[in-house]
Amino acid sequence: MSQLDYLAPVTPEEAVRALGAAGARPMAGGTDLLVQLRAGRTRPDVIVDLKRIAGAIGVRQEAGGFVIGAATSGAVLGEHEALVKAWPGVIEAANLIGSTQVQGRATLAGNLCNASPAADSVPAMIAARATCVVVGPGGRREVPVEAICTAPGKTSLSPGEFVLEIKLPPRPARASDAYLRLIPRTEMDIAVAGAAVNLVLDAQGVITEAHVGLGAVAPTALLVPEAGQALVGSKLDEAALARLDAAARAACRPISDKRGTAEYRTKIAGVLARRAAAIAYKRAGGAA
Amino acid sequence: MSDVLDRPDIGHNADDHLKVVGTRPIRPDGADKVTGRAAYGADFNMPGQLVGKVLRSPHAHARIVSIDAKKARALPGVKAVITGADFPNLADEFHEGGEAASNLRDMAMNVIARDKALYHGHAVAAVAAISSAIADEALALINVTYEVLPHVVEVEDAMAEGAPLLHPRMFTEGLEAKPDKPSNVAKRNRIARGDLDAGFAAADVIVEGRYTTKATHQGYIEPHATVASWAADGQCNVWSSSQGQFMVRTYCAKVLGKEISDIRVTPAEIGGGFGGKTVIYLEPLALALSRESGHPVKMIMSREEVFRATGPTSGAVMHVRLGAKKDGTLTAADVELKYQAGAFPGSPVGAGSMTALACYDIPAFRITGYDVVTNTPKVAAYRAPGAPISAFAVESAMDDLALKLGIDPIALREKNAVHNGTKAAYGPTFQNIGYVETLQAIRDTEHYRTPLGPNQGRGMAVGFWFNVGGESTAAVNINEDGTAVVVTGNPDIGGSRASMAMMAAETLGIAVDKVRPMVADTASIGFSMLTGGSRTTFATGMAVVQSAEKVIAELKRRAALIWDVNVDHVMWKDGSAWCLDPAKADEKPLSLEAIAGQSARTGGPITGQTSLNAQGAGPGFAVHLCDVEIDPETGHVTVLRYSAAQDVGKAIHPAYVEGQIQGGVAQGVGWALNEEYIFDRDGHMENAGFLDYRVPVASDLPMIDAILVEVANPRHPFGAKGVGEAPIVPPLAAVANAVRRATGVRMADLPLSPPKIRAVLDAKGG
Amino acid sequence: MVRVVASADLRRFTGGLEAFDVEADTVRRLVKALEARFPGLGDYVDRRMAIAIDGEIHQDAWTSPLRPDSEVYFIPKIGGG
Amino acid sequence: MSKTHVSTTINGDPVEFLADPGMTLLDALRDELELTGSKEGCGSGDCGACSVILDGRLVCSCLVLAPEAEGRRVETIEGLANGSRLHPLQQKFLEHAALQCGFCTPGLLMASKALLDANPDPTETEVRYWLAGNLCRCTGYDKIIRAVMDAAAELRQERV
Repeated sequence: MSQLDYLAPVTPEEAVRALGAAGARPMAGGTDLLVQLRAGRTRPDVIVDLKRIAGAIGVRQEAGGFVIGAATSGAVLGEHEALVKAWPGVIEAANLIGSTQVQGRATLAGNLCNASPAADSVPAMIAARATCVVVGPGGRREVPVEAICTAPGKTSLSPGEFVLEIKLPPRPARASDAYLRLIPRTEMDIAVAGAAVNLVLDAQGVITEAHVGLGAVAPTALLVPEAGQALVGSKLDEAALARLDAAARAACRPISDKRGTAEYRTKIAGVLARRAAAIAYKRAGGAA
Repeated sequence: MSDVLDRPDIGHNADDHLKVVGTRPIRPDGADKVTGRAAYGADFNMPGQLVGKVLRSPHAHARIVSIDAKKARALPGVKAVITGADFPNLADEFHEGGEAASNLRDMAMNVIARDKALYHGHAVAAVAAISSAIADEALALINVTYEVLPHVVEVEDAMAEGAPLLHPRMFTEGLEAKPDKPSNVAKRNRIARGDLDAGFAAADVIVEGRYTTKATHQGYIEPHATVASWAADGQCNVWSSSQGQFMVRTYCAKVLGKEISDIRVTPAEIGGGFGGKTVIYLEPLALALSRESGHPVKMIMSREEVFRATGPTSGAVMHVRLGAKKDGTLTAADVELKYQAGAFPGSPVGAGSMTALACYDIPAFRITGYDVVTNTPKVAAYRAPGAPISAFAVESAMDDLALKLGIDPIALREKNAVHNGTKAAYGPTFQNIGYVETLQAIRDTEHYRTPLGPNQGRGMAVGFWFNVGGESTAAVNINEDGTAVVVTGNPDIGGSRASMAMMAAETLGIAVDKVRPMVADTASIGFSMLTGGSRTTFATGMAVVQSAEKVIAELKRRAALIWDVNVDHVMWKDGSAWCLDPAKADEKPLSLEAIAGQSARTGGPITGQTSLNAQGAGPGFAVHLCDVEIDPETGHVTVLRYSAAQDVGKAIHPAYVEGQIQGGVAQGVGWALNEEYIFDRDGHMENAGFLDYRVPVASDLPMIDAILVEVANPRHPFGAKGVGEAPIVPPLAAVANAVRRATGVRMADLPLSPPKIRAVLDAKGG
Repeated sequence: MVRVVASADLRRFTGGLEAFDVEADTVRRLVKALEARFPGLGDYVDRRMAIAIDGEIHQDAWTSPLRPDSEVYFIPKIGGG
Repeated sequence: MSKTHVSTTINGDPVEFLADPGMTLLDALRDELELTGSKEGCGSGDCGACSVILDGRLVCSCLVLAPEAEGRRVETIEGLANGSRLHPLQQKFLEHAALQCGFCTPGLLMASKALLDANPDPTETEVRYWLAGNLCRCTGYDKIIRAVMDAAAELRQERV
């Protein structure tokens, strides 16, 4: 019988110590961990609840960007007006995770560290060029979001390390983002494919910077520089969209499984990238 | 006793007189259900109870070589471990619960495997322990040695030459010549009439198709749960959530080799069944664990267990060929149905066959059905068992015929519709049916005339279900203050307490809130068949009305005694006795309350009980209309609008009748679009949870317009027909036909999930 | 005489005969008469089949009356969800 | 495996109980506190039958560890009515026949309450998406949506 223990540290240092124990697992919202626990897919000895760490729940504005505590739920994010205005794509992605009930618990950090290839918020964070503040026995480091997941269910975090904060960079004028996913129902499903597009426009509506993240089309969420590049210099005309579609599809390395075939996922990644780009462009003030 | 059957003035077409029936009162069990007080299967506990858990086969097909439970038994806190060896071996005994005749021997072996595990999830052993954690640990300590056998999941693979055999001594029934080799085909049935070749030869057009559906689950939100106690004297008490406490009692007695009088079953509130709780899974295991441990045992299935080990309905492969004249008149139909039965015989292919052409008057047809065992969970009844599957095939073909002939799909159905006096394809002659009226109701909707936008399509389909009657008992007891208690033996799944109270109130002539309905345990009311087949409002309702009529006869006798007049001079009207004796013209009417208050002096308590075997349930016809919009780039289907008309005879409580229709539509839409059992190469279900077994959520559906057509059933006191089954029959085809019209492509393989639709659109475009 | 129509499944008992007349005024007497004329048939329909009398389905209904001109048809028993 | 002592507030009342560290809030409510109105339909957050409100947020109690409730406020179906007076949502569910088997009803009521607390005037679409995490297999949702919209209207009226 596993001797499961529950700890709720109140400082990052305490959390690091607690996570140093063998078989310790951090818990943010718990919406993935508790399902795995019940299904017997994970058998931790200690659950380290991050929610009581000071600052773990909440959003603060810092150096023109946003710092999001690891245990901040999607519902809290969705209520933060400045954050929603600056990063509507990241927040809509976060708010697509599960039901209203799950929104009351699920976090960006948890969604990331669960390391599902289909995590909705991860492509959006990648496209947003978000970073993670990782703390652990070796101290504190800041890494790009796309450096966390290495394979389905696997992360680059060392034993004892956890994500304390997620940082979204400062936002210039005429910039916005969008995230779209395809699911068979209208809610409650895991993405068959997902695409996030983050754009910066100049005063004429020409795209000067573009980042594209794709989900559920590879072992980890992808940053697709070629897809972003396909848009830069354009006003999102048909030709640019076609290039984006092709570049997105070219980056896909999906599997076929119960949720969709590799062929379908690839096609849909292109479709969603195009549609997300159109939404982001409009949000950034570009003429549709 | 015919003298007491004194029916008050509540004639069949006397709607004007009805004060209660046809209204929408708040259900009598409502307050408990909105405050969390209603006790469902898992909400009951007994002192000293243990936790029971099941060890399930990790293989789709395997011989059980040995089971070593020594370590599990030795674990502190473990009180019992049982295997198939702890149950008697039963001989074949057919229990005709319905079209899917169950062999009690098969049922016993489905409850717990004996020499072979026949599907992934098949119960192999069970433990009782003092905690859930210890029970889990004990399961892990049971060492089962399996000899893994080749398995087969798909119906046509199971029929193929050389397929792994589930039951080596099973020979196909129903063939002209007795087969010389065993087979996975348990039975072939055939319904035929007329000269098929001549019928097709006379046709101007022929449409043909191959259609497939996947296994789908009833998807009730409440997992199976039970508490069972086997006392030292052998007396057993079972508390469980099921569609019939008497069914549970009968089957537990058989599986355990007990006398029925030793078992008392108390029905919990049931959190949905849809046919899936018409059989037993946990109850005999809990009883055996209680017998072995000497403690009460509580067992609750996880959602995963519900998917892996309880009845879905069949997946199927079907062929349909229809011939028609240019004007749309059908000349011939050839229908072949192959249904997955799961691990034991008993797919609903018989009902699928009988309903397949029930809406059509065709001079020549042949319907051939195959009941095929596969290494998947044994199917259980699911709402109009078998009918939605065959209707999907036939109604898809009918839509193709309408398109090919350029005929309006409703007009095509009307042209070939069955009427009163038509000999149904399944044999009998229809009487008092409301099919054409139901077609007209849909044609008359604003929905049918509303123009569609781009990428949208409108589909229609029809459906049929027999409805049944059967054995029911009901008692009406008058309280000393003139209020009444109605006692029945049928669990209330969808509001039947309300309809029972309403029918009693209407008959007695009192307000419905003066009637308290209750569902009794097996020791407190006479036998009643389970709640299913849309029989309860019809059959149990008939027993309630007859009991109320007996009460009225008694009330009249009491009034006659009070007035000292001949009982022939007493009339019952509006809840009171009226004195008709001209010599006593001054006597004021005596209310039920007044008579009840005198009951001690006039002969004691006033009660009426009726046990009957109701015959003459009127069949139900449903006509559905569905609009969808396709996203051509993703293949995603949105159901925009849905109208469902049905002949319900007479709606006792119209809101719950509408609710039955709306719920059936939702289940059918889920079946059409996203629900399916997905098996991996090892025969394991890959999507055994509500995340990937995708039942419709609130945002997936529009409002569902339920249209009640009332063509009275003269065999029921108020004209009611069963309503619960028919509404799940048309939606599969209605959705598929809408998709066909939106895309221009016939999709014949359910579910119509986005990847399939996109692939079809790509193939069409390319 | 009651007109009995045998479905394809039952013709193995009747030697292929599809329709025939039987003297009976209740289902119970019909079952007995069928068994007497085609051994096995009465027992089979009694256990396994429902009886449609003039279009109305009766199950386990020995007492159901038959009129002299009734049409009788056997179908598998119906259950439901 | 020592049990954790948990002090929390449930439906306004202070409550203490002992929990195994891996025990969910749902199990604690049902098994330790005999509040069986919250139901388990899946145990994985996919059906919503166990919905409760935790510190003002709608959550699945099967996805909350019991020790997490320490110092928090939990609202369950048992506290929705005001004494013997039903909450307008409960009353409208009854009037609209928005339940059949009733098993999903406690969760749907708690989810609906959280919705109307946050948004007193939701559109049909907003109600449908908010309630997408509450599966109902009996009703096809039609009457549930109508009941929630009607209750919202009544609550708005009461506030005026």
